[in-house]
Amino acid sequence: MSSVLPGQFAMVWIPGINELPMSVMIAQESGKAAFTVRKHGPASTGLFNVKVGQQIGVRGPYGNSFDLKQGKLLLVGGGTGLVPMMRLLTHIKPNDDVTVLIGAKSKNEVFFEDLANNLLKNNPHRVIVTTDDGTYGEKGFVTSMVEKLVNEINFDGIYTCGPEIMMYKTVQLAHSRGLFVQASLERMMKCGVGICGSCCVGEDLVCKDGTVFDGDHLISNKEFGRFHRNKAGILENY
Amino acid sequence: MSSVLPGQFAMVWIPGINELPMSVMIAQESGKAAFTVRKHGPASTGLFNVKVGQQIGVRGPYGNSFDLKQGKLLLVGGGTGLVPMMRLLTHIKPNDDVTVLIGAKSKNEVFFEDLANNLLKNNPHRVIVTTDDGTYGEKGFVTSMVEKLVNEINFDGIYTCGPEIMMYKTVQLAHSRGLFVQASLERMMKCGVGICGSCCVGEDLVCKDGTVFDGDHLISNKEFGRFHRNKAGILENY
Amino acid sequence: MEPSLVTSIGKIQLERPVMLASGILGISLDVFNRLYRSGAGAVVSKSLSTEPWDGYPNPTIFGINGGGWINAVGLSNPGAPNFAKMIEPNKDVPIIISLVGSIPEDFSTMVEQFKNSKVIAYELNLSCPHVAKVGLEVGDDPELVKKIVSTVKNSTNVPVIAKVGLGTTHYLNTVSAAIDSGIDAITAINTIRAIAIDVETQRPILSNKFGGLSGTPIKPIALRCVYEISSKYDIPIIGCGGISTWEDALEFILAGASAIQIGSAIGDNWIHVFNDINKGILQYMKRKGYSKIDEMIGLAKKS
Amino acid sequence: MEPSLVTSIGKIQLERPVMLASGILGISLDVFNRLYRSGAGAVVSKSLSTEPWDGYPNPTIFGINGGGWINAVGLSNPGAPNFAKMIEPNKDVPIIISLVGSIPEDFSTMVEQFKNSKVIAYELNLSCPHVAKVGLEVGDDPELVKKIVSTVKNSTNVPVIAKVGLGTTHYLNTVSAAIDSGIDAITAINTIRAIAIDVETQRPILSNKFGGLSGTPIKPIALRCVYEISSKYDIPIIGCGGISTWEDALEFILAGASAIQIGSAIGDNWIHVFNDINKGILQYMKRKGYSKIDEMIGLAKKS
Ligand SMILES: Cc1cc2nc3c(=O)[nH]c(=O)nc-3n(C[C@H](O)[C@H](O)[C@H](O)COP(=O)(O)OP(=O)(O)OC[C@H]3O[C@@H](n4cnc5c(N)ncnc54)[C@H](O)[C@@H]3O)c2cc1C
Ligand SMILES: Cc1cc2nc3c(=O)[nH]c(=O)nc-3n(C[C@H](O)[C@H](O)[C@H](O)COP(=O)(O)OP(=O)(O)OC[C@H]3O[C@@H](n4cnc5c(N)ncnc54)[C@H](O)[C@@H]3O)c2cc1C
Ligand SMILES: Cc1cc2nc3c(=O)[nH]c(=O)nc-3n(C[C@H](O)[C@H](O)[C@H](O)COP(=O)(O)O)c2cc1C
Ligand SMILES: Cc1cc2nc3c(=O)[nH]c(=O)nc-3n(C[C@H](O)[C@H](O)[C@H](O)COP(=O)(O)O)c2cc1C
Ligand code: FES
Ligand code: FES
Repeated sequence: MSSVLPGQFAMVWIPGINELPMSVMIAQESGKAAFTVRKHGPASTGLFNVKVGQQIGVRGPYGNSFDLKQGKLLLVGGGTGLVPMMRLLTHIKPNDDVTVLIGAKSKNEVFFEDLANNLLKNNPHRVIVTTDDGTYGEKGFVTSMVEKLVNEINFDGIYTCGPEIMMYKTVQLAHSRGLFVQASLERMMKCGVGICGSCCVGEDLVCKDGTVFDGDHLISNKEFGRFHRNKAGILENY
Repeated sequence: MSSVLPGQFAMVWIPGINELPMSVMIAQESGKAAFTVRKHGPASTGLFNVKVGQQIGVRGPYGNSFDLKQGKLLLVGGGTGLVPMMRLLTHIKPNDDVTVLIGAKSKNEVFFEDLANNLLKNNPHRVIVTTDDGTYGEKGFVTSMVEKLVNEINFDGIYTCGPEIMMYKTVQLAHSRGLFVQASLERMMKCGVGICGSCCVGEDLVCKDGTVFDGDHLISNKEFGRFHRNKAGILENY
Repeated sequence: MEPSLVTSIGKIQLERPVMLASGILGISLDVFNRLYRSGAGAVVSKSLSTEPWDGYPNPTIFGINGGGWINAVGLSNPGAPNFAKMIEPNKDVPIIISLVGSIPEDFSTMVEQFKNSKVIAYELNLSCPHVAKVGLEVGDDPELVKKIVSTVKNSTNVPVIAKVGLGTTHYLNTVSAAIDSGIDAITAINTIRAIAIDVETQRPILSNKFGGLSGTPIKPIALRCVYEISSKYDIPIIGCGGISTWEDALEFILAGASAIQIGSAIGDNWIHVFNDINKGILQYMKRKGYSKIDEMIGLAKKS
Repeated sequence: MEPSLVTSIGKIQLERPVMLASGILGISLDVFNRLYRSGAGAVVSKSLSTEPWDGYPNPTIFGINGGGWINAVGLSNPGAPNFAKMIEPNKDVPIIISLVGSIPEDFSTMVEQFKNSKVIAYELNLSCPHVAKVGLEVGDDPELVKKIVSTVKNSTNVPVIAKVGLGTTHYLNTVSAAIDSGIDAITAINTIRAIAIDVETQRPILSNKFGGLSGTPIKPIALRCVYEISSKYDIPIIGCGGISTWEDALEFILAGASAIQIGSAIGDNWIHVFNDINKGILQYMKRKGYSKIDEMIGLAKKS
């Protein structure tokens, strides 16, 4: 798991509770991997409550990974979508000029800012945090900051992971300016390997064709940014 | 199949008829293999009657192979037991001094004499044929010739395949003189891979532990040279 | 002349004999289109119920080391009405709608809901091994099967297929009951009831404990069923279970199947499997001199 | 303290929980001795009939590409009298005699013939899927099973095991019939009816056409049966079917088996498989802190 590529995920089994798709987080110790879990519903809470020594099951890694360009890069992440962004940072080249945008609702939901700065310490870089309520960093939606940046800078590659609306706007902004952009999508996952179909977005299967898709491709996908499917497979609006 | 080792066998399926264990014969064309079949009961006759272009099934190779010594070698073969002996001849070293003993009942059952001479043309060698009825070569049982030879020559390795009584005597003669001897056994075979048990000789399974056994080992096997098992698994005398 | 892959399952005609099995990637019309483009002769929907079902919690699918899968998805599906609406725009794809239910009326209600959809056949799932009151619990009761099949046959002119599996009664009785009631074809087989236990945590892996075994492990059993059905009854058969290569597909055709379905192999080799199998069958036909699939159906029973 | 591998299957006590399954290398006492030395806790003989049987012509066994075997050996065996004579010298090996027949008297006659042999149990083969009038055709008839079990139980004090498999009726009815008639333990399962077809020659490969599937493919199904039996009945169970690693063995123990049998894995990994499994179980017990097999039996049902 320690050699997982950015964008790939694992299926994490919390015995007796559930099994969830999780991005694979970088770990301090080399040769190891980690997960970053956000306590949300019963399953993630179950994972959150796992005690040291208790066994969980991990299968994977599954899915494709980001196509990392060189030069001026922009990473846009929100929530646990920052996890693959952090892993991406471990793959950049020494001369890349990297901008990391971290979006959060509020101050207490901001994380990984220090980690990002640390991972980038040998690169020209800046880490910008936005909060919707302005309690930390720049005030406003992270996508307003994206708009501002793409108007100023001709990025060689833009990468995003996080809430779908954020990714949707980021892809639109980048794509309309002809910039290379990729997003890592999240959908309901059961098998993780292209059998069950629960992760479909239009004709794409996130677990198998993704999680990373090119902006070019996403722009023509009728479901991206608009719908996701629930456990029964019914389309729901975002 | 062309790289089969001497002593190994294949299971040959004659669709609609039977499947038989067969030693893998050398072929003129490199990269190919052949079978030499003796028309006997229904199955071998079925194989014999296979027409050019008709498909048969071959699985294997199975079993171990002869442990080929260097120096003065004696090969004792009878009937289709000569097949692994011919393959053995393709593995000898340039300086080996090789004696091939071919035993047959009668002149019309002698085969492979020319082939043996041909395979040995660059080695010091002799090919001796014996017939029980004296219609060709030396008159008498092949094992009398074995006795004569082991009394004269201190062979570095003796290899035998053919009728069990022939192998039994050859092993006894060689073993009692402290000579290294190996025999390739035949038994009723169904699976060829150590599942069904039909090929057992004492505690040994011919398909898996053999077909090749050391004389040392065989001498203490209560069934070798005495009994074989029929299709129902009942011990029968040779 | 290039051999033809066209095959007929009774009144159902397909351009190609390989179709998508029910429950595999089977909830979206866009995906159906994609699979059709990648070589599937038809696609079978996820089994639909009258109401949407969430299915079981994860883990719902477990990949066996060495081959095969065990799943207990729990028949999660958006429900027939939602699904019918979703496939309304369909023009091109030959879609077979799989239905699951407990009583005859469940099935006839759903058939009614698809009246205006382009559906080439219905497949009655009488064989899901891991959901109570539907699937095998229905298929194991030949009398109920008769009622369901008759009811559905009376509600539609579209061909109706019964999908059978190995349950607690003899599956051939289910086949026979379905035939007696006018079924148009049989799909054999569904997954086989199975379990997997994690030795570290000492518990069944799937949230439902029991699931259905699919993929390469069940191929020789599925093939046996096709051979048995075709030896005993004169009914078109769709072979399903562990098919992943063109040789597998041909084994089923030689055993008596008019067409085949692919499920788990997609998890193993992704959707290229459709075209790989189509190509393999075509090459075999050329080599052996066949011009139509029909010429090969059931040949292994002649020997 | 070193954990102990000793296990009890009801009244049958074994030094080690892994035994040889019936029909595998099972016709010679010398081989039994060898297998015992290489780690088997007991050996089960080939299923014996009242008379010697030649079995079917070859091909009788077919190895599946990717794992598993299909066999139709046809219960070839030297007959109970010959076999009884052969094992007379036995002193050391815990031998279980497997018996096959059509009527209760077949079984009681044979039991009589082993009166003077060192036999630790009889295993009634009620589940061979490829020979007419015996095996599954018997096991599928719970009334006949009752008669056979009662008859055998009346003829001997040695423990009697019933070996069940998946046939045309529900195997749990066979289990229940056997238990009602006083059976001491259940072995689950035998091979599963299957077929393999050669696409080149377009014919079934085995001379008997149908055979029984064994090896890794059937493990999840066999494990399910053990779990189902142990969940429903209070009877010692011997797990069998596709076991090839210590993890497999433990899955069966956790599902409720008191011991396990190994067949096909010997064809895959040779007879080292016994000791490999014994060692693996021991290490697991040490790591998890168990001292006896008994402590682990059925744990997976608690969750
Ligand atoms: C590729 C991928 C990577 C992810 N990486 C992370 C990560 O690194 N850290 C993290 O905390 N979370 C991650 N998630 C989200 C995570 O899988 C769960 O969705 C989230 O933890 C909420 O689960 P819950 O069951 O606790 O919430 P619930 O209250 O049970 O469900 C809330 C919502 O979570 C989503 N969800 C539930 N189950 C699944 C499922 N099996 N697959 C997908 N979505 C589901 C649904 O949208 C559901 O409506 C990732 C998801 C995907 C698809
Ligand atoms: C390792 C090995 C290598 C062999 N190599 C050759 C070879 O290169 N050429 C060749 O012609 N023959 C070879 N044989 C013998 C061959 O397998 C047949 O036994 C023989 O052809 C007679 O078969 P049949 O069925 O025609 O005769 P049948 O009249 O049917 O049987 C005669 C006798 O053949 C033996 N036999 C029959 N079936 C089998 C079987 N499945 N396994 C073993 N023995 C059997 C039995 O002793 C039987 O009593 C080999 C046998 C073995 C075990
Ligand atoms: C994840 C999964 C879900 C399935 N869902 C259904 C279903 O809804 N209805 C159905 O009839 N069969 C369902 N099946 C069974 C398949 O259609 C098929 O019969 C079975 O998997 C055997 O084929 P395979 O070995 O090619 O996968 C499902 C199988 C899998 C693996
Ligand atoms: C070649 C072969 C012969 C068998 N013969 C018998 C038999 O005589 N009696 C019996 O009860 N089971 C017989 N079996 C079934 C095995 O005992 C066992 O139940 C089955 O193979 C499943 O276990 P496995 O997967 O470990 O092989 C036979 C199996 C094989 C492969
Ligand atoms: S999660 Fe099953 S297909 Fe993607
Ligand atoms: S031929 Fe089956 S064990 Fe040797």
